[in-house]
Amino acid sequence: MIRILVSVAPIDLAGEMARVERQDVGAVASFCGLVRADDGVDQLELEHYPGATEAALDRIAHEAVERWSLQAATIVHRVGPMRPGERIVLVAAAAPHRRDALDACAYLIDRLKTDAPFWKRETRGDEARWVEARESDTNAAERWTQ
Amino acid sequence: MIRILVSVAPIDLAGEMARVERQDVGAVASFCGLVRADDGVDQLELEHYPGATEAALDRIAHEAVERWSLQAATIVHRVGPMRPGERIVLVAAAAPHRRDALDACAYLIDRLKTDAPFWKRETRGDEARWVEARESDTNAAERWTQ
Amino acid sequence: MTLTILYFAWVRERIGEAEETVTLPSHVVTVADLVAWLSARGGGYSEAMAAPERLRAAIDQNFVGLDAAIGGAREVAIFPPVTGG
Amino acid sequence: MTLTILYFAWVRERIGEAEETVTLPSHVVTVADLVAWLSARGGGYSEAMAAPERLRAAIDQNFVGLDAAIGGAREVAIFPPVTGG
Repeated sequence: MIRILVSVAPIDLAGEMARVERQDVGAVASFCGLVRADDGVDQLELEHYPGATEAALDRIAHEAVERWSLQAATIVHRVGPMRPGERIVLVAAAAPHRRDALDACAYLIDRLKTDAPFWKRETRGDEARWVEARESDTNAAERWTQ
Repeated sequence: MIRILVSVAPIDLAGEMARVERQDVGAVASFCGLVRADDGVDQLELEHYPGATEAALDRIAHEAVERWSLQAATIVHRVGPMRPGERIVLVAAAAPHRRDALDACAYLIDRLKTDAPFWKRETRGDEARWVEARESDTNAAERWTQ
Repeated sequence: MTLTILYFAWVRERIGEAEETVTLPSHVVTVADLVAWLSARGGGYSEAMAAPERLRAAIDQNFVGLDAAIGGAREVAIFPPVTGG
Repeated sequence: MTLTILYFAWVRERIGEAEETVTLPSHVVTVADLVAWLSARGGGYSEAMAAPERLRAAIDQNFVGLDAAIGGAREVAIFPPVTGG
């Protein structure tokens, strides 16, 4: 019921959603983060901490399952180089009722942003830079602990 | 950027998500409601008010677009008879940033539950019954007006 | 005045038809008046309209309260609380 | 005591390697001590460790504050604030 995947392969949205829907679910909420094509980025590269990343994602998914009444929690994160328009991350939560699915989905992505060891590097033309962490992400994650 | 579809055809999740992702989006949040297979229902039938239903969904989508910074808002609702495990509804919101997408997605489904003229009839064996409206749905919709 | 009335879900089932066209008597001003007038026909009508607090309505495809005036509307729909999604 | 140190993102780039194994001197007790000790090597190390408040760490794959004691850990990772998702 918990599925964690960190891979260089493109994210198979339809396949992942089909896995989640395969159970007796009433509600599936999902979130996809994509490489934005509108701010001049030619390539985004995702670095991660092998082992620790998967453990962190597994912990986040288990926290969601403990907190809400879920039938499935999925976190799929791509690593390596990717192009504008491609999917970086997919999280999904399935539940008998929609409020659990919606809240758990928001939790999964908010937590992932601050608690999982990934680092983004953007390339624009000849220039590469590491993306800075944003305070708004810390705030979004912290609202779940209040 | 706003897409409304009410149809007897099965909901094409992958196709709808591809439409939403086609734009310069950074975040897509979606919600799918399915016929639950775990409570003995053999068939669910959805009745709607042709014309008024599409107008109501269009109004809900426009409200979301006014309220959040969105690049796309999609509401696809199936009508007619359907089986356990099939999708009843798909809503999706695309935005540059995730908070807008997540909140708008929750808004679309909460509003749809109370503001769009659909009626569900469940069949279990020989017995058919009209599903009763739930007070929790009214409360969920009202939290957006506070 | 000629008015099309639409029925949905169990209101439709109890009445036995989805749509009809009526000529309203002058004392029928609001949707609640219409509900009372239809209910007085007896049979499936009174059964469908037995609990007006369980009914919802739209005038020309806009949701309204039962106290709304029908005015020059072309279409009134009467139905149970909605259960989509 | 032998310890594997992992570097990620711009910490890795500035140091010029992703991983090394070191024998810690006894005065290196916390991650902050380790950062100071590495920084004293100069060059890419001091560049990478110039602003300890911008660094995050994990001990044996668990996130910790820089004041955490390394104890008998096998692996310490030093990296910038995370930016996934």
